[in-house]
Amino acid sequence: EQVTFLGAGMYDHYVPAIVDAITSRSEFLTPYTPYQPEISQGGLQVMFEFQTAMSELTGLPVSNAGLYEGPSSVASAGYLAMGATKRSRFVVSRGLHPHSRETLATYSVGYGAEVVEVGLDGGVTDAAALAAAVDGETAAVFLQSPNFLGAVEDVEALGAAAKEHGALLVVACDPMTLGILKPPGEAGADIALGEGQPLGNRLDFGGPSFGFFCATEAQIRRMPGRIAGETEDVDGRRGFVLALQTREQHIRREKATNNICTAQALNALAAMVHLAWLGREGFRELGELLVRRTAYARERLAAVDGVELLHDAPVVREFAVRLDAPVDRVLDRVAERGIAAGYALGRDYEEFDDGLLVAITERRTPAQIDELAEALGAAIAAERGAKVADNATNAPQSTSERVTA
Amino acid sequence: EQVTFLGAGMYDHYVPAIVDAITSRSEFLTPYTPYQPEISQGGLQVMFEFQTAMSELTGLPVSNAGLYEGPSSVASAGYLAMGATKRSRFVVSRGLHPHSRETLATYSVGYGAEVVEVGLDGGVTDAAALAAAVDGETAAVFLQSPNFLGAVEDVEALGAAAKEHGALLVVACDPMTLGILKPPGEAGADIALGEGQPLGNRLDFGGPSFGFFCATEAQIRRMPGRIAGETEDVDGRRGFVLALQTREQHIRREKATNNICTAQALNALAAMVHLAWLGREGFRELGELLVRRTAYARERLAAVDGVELLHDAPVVREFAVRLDAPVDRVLDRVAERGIAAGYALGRDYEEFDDGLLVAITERRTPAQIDELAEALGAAIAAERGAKVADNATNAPQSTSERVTA
Amino acid sequence: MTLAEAPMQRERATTIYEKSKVGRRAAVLPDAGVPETPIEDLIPANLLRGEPPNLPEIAEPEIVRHYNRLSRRNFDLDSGFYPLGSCTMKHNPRLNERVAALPGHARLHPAQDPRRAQGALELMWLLQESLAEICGLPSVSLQPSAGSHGELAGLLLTRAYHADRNEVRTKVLAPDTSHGTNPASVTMAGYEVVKVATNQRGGVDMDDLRARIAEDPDQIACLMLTNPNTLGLFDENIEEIAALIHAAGGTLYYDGANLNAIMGRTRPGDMGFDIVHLNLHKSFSQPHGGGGPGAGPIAVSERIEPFLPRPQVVRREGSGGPGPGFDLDFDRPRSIGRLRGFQGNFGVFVRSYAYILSLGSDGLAETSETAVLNANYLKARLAAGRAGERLPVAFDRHCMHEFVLSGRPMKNELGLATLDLAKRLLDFGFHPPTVYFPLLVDEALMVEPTETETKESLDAFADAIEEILTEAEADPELARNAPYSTPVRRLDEVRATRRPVVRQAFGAGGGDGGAAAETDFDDATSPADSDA
Amino acid sequence: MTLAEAPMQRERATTIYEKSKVGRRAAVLPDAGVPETPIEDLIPANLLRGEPPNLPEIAEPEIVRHYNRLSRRNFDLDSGFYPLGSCTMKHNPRLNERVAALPGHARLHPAQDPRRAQGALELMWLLQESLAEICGLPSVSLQPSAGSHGELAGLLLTRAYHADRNEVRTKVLAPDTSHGTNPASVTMAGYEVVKVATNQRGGVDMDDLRARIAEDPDQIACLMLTNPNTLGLFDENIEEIAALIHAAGGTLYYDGANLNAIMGRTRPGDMGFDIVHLNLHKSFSQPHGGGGPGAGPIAVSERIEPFLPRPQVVRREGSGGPGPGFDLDFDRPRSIGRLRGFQGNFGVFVRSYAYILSLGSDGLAETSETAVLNANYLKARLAAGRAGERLPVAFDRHCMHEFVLSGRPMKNELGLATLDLAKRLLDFGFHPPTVYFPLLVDEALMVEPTETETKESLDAFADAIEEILTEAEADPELARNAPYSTPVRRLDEVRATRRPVVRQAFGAGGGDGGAAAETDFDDATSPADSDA
Ligand SMILES: Cc1ncc(COP(=O)(O)O)c(C=O)c1O
Ligand SMILES: Cc1ncc(COP(=O)(O)O)c(C=O)c1O
Repeated sequence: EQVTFLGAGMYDHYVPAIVDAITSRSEFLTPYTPYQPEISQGGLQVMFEFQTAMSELTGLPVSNAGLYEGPSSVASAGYLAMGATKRSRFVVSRGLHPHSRETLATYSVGYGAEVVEVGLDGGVTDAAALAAAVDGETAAVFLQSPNFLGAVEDVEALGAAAKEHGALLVVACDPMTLGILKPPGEAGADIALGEGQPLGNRLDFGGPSFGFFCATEAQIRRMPGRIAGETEDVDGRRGFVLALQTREQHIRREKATNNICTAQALNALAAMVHLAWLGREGFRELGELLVRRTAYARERLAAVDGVELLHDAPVVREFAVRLDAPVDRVLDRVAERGIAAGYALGRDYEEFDDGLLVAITERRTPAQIDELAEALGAAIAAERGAKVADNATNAPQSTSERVTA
Repeated sequence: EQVTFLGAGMYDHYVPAIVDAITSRSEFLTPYTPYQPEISQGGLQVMFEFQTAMSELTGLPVSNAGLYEGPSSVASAGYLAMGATKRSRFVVSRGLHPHSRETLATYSVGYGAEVVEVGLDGGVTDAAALAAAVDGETAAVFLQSPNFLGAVEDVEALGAAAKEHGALLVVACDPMTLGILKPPGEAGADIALGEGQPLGNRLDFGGPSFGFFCATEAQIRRMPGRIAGETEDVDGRRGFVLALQTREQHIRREKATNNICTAQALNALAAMVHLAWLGREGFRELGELLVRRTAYARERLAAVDGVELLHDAPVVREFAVRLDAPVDRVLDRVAERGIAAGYALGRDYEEFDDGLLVAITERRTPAQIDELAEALGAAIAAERGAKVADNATNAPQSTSERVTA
Repeated sequence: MTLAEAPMQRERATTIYEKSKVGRRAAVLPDAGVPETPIEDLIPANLLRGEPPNLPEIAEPEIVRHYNRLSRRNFDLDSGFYPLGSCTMKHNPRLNERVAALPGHARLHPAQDPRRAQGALELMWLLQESLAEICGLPSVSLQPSAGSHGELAGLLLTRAYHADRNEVRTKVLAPDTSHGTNPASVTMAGYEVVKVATNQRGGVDMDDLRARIAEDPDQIACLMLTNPNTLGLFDENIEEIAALIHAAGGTLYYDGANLNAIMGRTRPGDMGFDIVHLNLHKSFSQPHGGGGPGAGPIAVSERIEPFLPRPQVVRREGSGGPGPGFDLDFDRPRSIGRLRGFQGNFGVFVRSYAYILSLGSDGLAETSETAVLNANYLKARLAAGRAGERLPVAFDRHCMHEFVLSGRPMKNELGLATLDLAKRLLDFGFHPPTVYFPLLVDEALMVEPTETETKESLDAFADAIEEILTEAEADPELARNAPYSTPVRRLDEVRATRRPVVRQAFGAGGGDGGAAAETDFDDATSPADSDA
Repeated sequence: MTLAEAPMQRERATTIYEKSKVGRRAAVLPDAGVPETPIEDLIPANLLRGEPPNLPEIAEPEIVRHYNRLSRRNFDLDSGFYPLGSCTMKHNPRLNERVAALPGHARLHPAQDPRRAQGALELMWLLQESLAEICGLPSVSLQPSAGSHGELAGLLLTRAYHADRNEVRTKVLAPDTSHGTNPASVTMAGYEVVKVATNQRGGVDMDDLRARIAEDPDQIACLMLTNPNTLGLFDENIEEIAALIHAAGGTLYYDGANLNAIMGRTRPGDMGFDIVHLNLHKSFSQPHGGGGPGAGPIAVSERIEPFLPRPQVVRREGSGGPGPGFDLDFDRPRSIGRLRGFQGNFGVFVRSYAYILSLGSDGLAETSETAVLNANYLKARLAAGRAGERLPVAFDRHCMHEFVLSGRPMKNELGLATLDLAKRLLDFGFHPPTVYFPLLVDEALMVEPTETETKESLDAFADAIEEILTEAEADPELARNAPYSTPVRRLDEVRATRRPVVRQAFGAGGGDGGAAAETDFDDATSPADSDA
């Protein structure tokens, strides 16, 4: 099996065996949405516990029970913001995941919003440009922290512009970093959301995972997706039900706050079990472990001849470097050693076509990191050699024939 | 993964996914012996259903809920026979699995029985020798069908001697063959038992699996192991309990009919689920498939230069051949092609040191069988060549350095 | 403790947070194995978190017990009959779980170089081909995450298609029987919904349809149809409907939630549909998971193909390696773009493709035939008994895979609401049908047995309905106060909407659990209403 | 149907045979792909079966439902507290299940050439080394399948050891507190049991021991001891006991079922034991599986080693390959031979070794310390309450990992038998302790909490006992008729022994279900008695 330093939103974490043991139980695996609460208390209580966990992570009081995945959650936040502000202009940081930006754009064509992008400076969102871009027509400002380049954004500072103009501040985040980073809610976010895969879910070539979506009290009746609520039964017993169904398509139809029906309940359960397994202390410790191993990896790679940091902003678990050799060819060479060195930033950022995004998890040992550094160094050296040869005889490199993704 | 033709008592069958799905449920995986029937009806009913299935397979009215595995079940049958007949002499066919014969011998030293072995003739038990060996002191006659060489024994005919002298007839059998072969009970066996692994259990390098043990009504109070029985509760509801506990060590202590306590309940459940999955028709069809593919394989191999049948007695799913080249070396050569050609009979039968035992399951396709034939032919030819070379220059073959098992 | 009280009723709901104790834990993490630099030296303090989040503090044994116990407070498909109309609660073969869990699938990173993900891409391509064949349409995108996501995709495709022809259309037609996600998707896609009436036979009212079109032909962007529709009835005029919509220049959208009725027997493409979504978690046996995951692939006609989402899985002849290669094609200039991250719910694709392979094309046809047979058998069983009078079928025709009953007579004559019947069914060990949907049927009960149920299950269900109606004739209170045997009994859903408590309160910091101000619409509709 | 009736009580037991219908099936087999020769042409008709066995005819959905429903009729360790004395019902880490299922383990054929099974053999060798270290003895055989199998092995080893010295000894000493398997194994090994009395402190009565030995010193083959014994008490005279037995020329056998009390704190080898069996399904977390599988490896002293069963897993330096190799050693001339087929319950070895690796030696010591602490805490909790008078501890000393209460006062004063208390505990959601064992304690209750239980579980259990005793003071009938909330209530166990029905009857051929004649001993002891 390949040793992977690929991240870009989905990460190769260790998932404890109890996650499978619990999610594979028929009682969780085979029922549908808990429309009949009397016989669905298990699933409903899991939703309630999950909502509590996500609310704790993000520092926002209201969480739903999960959406499809990250990028479509961003698009749903846009729809909510339009309803909440009666405005239709989005200001989006270029640090937001490219898939999120593209999905938001796709949806915007439908519900009729305009998307304005703000660039990066030194790896983080250009604060001045952002402030300039936000105006009285702006429905929401979209940030991501850590952003796609792994850089931790100063959400609080950047968010000021949004507050000033009455726009909602939407922050996409990596849940695994929230044991370390200030919760978006504390930094002024109105909505915090993101891709849930790092919590208890397999890579599965990209899905199924889930999206989490948290907001302020003010938005509770505009939330997308299922929400479990605590209540009592006729005998006064504590119980849980689907709350605020009056937001939903099956009740409100064309007036619903979102069109989602089947979501990702089982994946949210996996996340809850993983979080319970990590626990309050373990979750923070894992965050610290990621920060330290990532700092180590960043240093090791920066020391490699032909590798330099793409930015030196603070990072938690992922960072970007520039390679002094064609990234695709270097990736190919390193892959021959059973290592996926990372994500080629050129896929999404023409300005970073020499960029490589490297992700660290607790499964990536210091020894593997050392091997990556060594392999990268060797590959770059080899490519430089090949280049020289190239220029001599203009023979095309077979390794350059690659199916681009 | 290697394509294996190894059998010798444990077979590489396809186990349906529902077996794992059911046996991995905590409610089956984590409780202990059902001493408290009110909260153990699940496990007790499974035992009852399992007993019914084994009783149906063997054609004997009484089955227990399972013992450790095959050979120790044979030894337990010996202990039962001594108690039932007040005699202490066992007559054992050499066709009985070598592990069973050795285990019976080990136990016999303890409970003080004498073991007399009867040889094979043409692959099956020497009827005359058997008849001669059985006498008025004989507690039990032990046969296996299909025997270790894969040959189907005429249990009825061989058993006559036992009947005549009032000895118990104990027949070890492969449960997977009982959709095809006459049930031991119908052939006069007093006890039918065997290794349960082929039913729903992994190979697991030899365990855990389970042993099944069925007998006539007459022996019900001498049975070893747990037995579930049907009864009623105070409200007249149908229920199940551990029946005949008065045979057992926890009640009878030194007078118990056996010392077994923890057995292999979960493995018996796996067998029951597998049998339910196969079903009445599927179980017979699988037997027919085994008979036909085995007949095909036997023919293909017999046609290979340097291979001849070790016996031509009827077989169900395993057969024996002789190789005109050192078996171990041939196995090594074939193994290099990712095939385990079978079991070297020389391990247990000096008289068959050129013998190879080949097992077929539904997972062994005709194509794999053809490849085996081809590989065996090539390996034998190569060895003959090597031998010639050998004799010329007395160079030792590195392939002959093998850790013997 | 009353003797009678069922153990689960005795056991009051306790959350995992309430079970946690300071200092307990399950996870033991590896050492970082690198310098223990203070975090503050690596990340500025103002960006750091103060207190860790209040996650549970609990060890593995209690985690396992907690969730195992919770699981027993669920009724699931493997517990019994689950005729939840429109949801196709068919058996989930465990083989599919096994193949989906193979490391080559489960551990494959979504950003893996396609040249090193050929197996996964080939599976996706083969699934696309199979679904295209099943739908009778040339092209498929697997990207949408569920049915409603597919609907949105279909509407965005419609918009792109018209825009490409420099047309701007604003209206989407949908029958009054349509599923809630249809109108919700229409609004989300920036269109206006125009309701079309249902005729006496439960199909689209053709006159009304013509009228709606006539009002403003060149504003008609699309007609969204479910066929068989949510009444379980196949629309006899489908070809004429298609002709009318196409003549008006609109697209015809097929809500495939009911595909289980027609697989291998007829194809949306042959009926004239331009865009189809399928629910892999319904027709193709992906387990429902308590509300997902699912997947909602879309199949489209040639004229829609250019606008499909990016990336598309494609097969390229001789791309370097031996034989054809599979790849992700991003180079689609007219595409509507992405609908989500990466390539879709791949794990669901594996299960669904395994399901298709297990059945083969004959098996799929047999699946639909049996689903329809089961529905008609149960419909007939019910018509014969008391249900015949108290719970008449809403539209008395042969149904497809499901049928809809009306509880109106039961309500008028016995004072029993459909909800009461549903709750009483819980005591008999059945999951109730979908209730109060479709909206045009008064006190509706929507029953979908699926092909994987035995005659015994269907009979037992019919017998239970009969018994409930019988006991109600004697004493309607019995059902009105049901259920009795469930862990909790009727729950106060209005309160959960009026004053929602949506998270655990932790006293300090935890807030009051998110009680929110009431709003005008909070009980516009009784929360008791629920549907698929 | 009474409203109160718990759903599981309403659901009457129905076997899978009763659910089957002719022609139904789950399995679809591949074609043989070879000539369809009639079976009669391949096997003589007189050796063939007539009718196929009456196996169920049922499809996968109903198989899954059947066994899922049955599973819910079990109380399991993951449902709640399971203080079944002597059985060490500790949490079963799910990680162990995952590693045991790895294909390299699960799909390895037992007859595989050892050179191609090096991983499995190395794991077995490492486990042998670990267990040897834990026991303080040089050699280990993993072959025995469970504890009682290990006991038999130990006695056969003793016989071989003496035979090797041309001694014939006939008697095996065992305390009256010994577990039933001990005397049963003794008889099976051809020895005679000699009971040794228990003293006031719950240990071996030294005078009685001396007397028994004195009777016939050179007939003493072995003393079987559990230490801590089944009273949960550590024998203070263990060294003197060892000396006496060794002086008499006997072997000292350690029943390791209670190892969970001493791991990493003291070692049987250091106490002078010659032979030890361990129960991997107790101390080393192999799930109990409803009654197995388990494994009962034995550790032995140098003088016993030559007689160990065949084959032994050995490590050979430089056997061809690079580094040491692992092999199965059959060349053991003085071995007692095989006790079973192949190499033992390998799957259990994988789980147990994973458990040992997860804990490490410190973790194992902590395990035993916590097990002992939990037992003493619960013992103290109970002594404080009503149990203090009604259910006094049988021997009032600090206990090890378990302790034994006597229900005698409860019976005399409240008319409540230990069995009644046990049944009432079921209504409170607890598995009862082991009852009526050890035999020398009147109305015994044997309580083993294990280290994986929380203080809350222990407190809840103590509270339940208090509540039951309180309610019994008011109305003893309550407990005498318990349980009330279980799927079935008190079952007629005597009938199940007097007229056993041990299989499903199928009318024709199926026989009457195996009713058997009564025998003299069928209720020599009340079947209500049960133990670990
Ligand atoms: C008729 C119909 N259309 C659409 C949907 C929405 O599908 P999904 O829940 O997969 O979003 C459903 C499912 O509930 C449905 O029944
Ligand atoms: C003290 C004691 N000895 C021996 C045994 C027998 O062990 P096993 O059940 O593994 O055969 C047990 C288990 O019940 C026991 O508790």
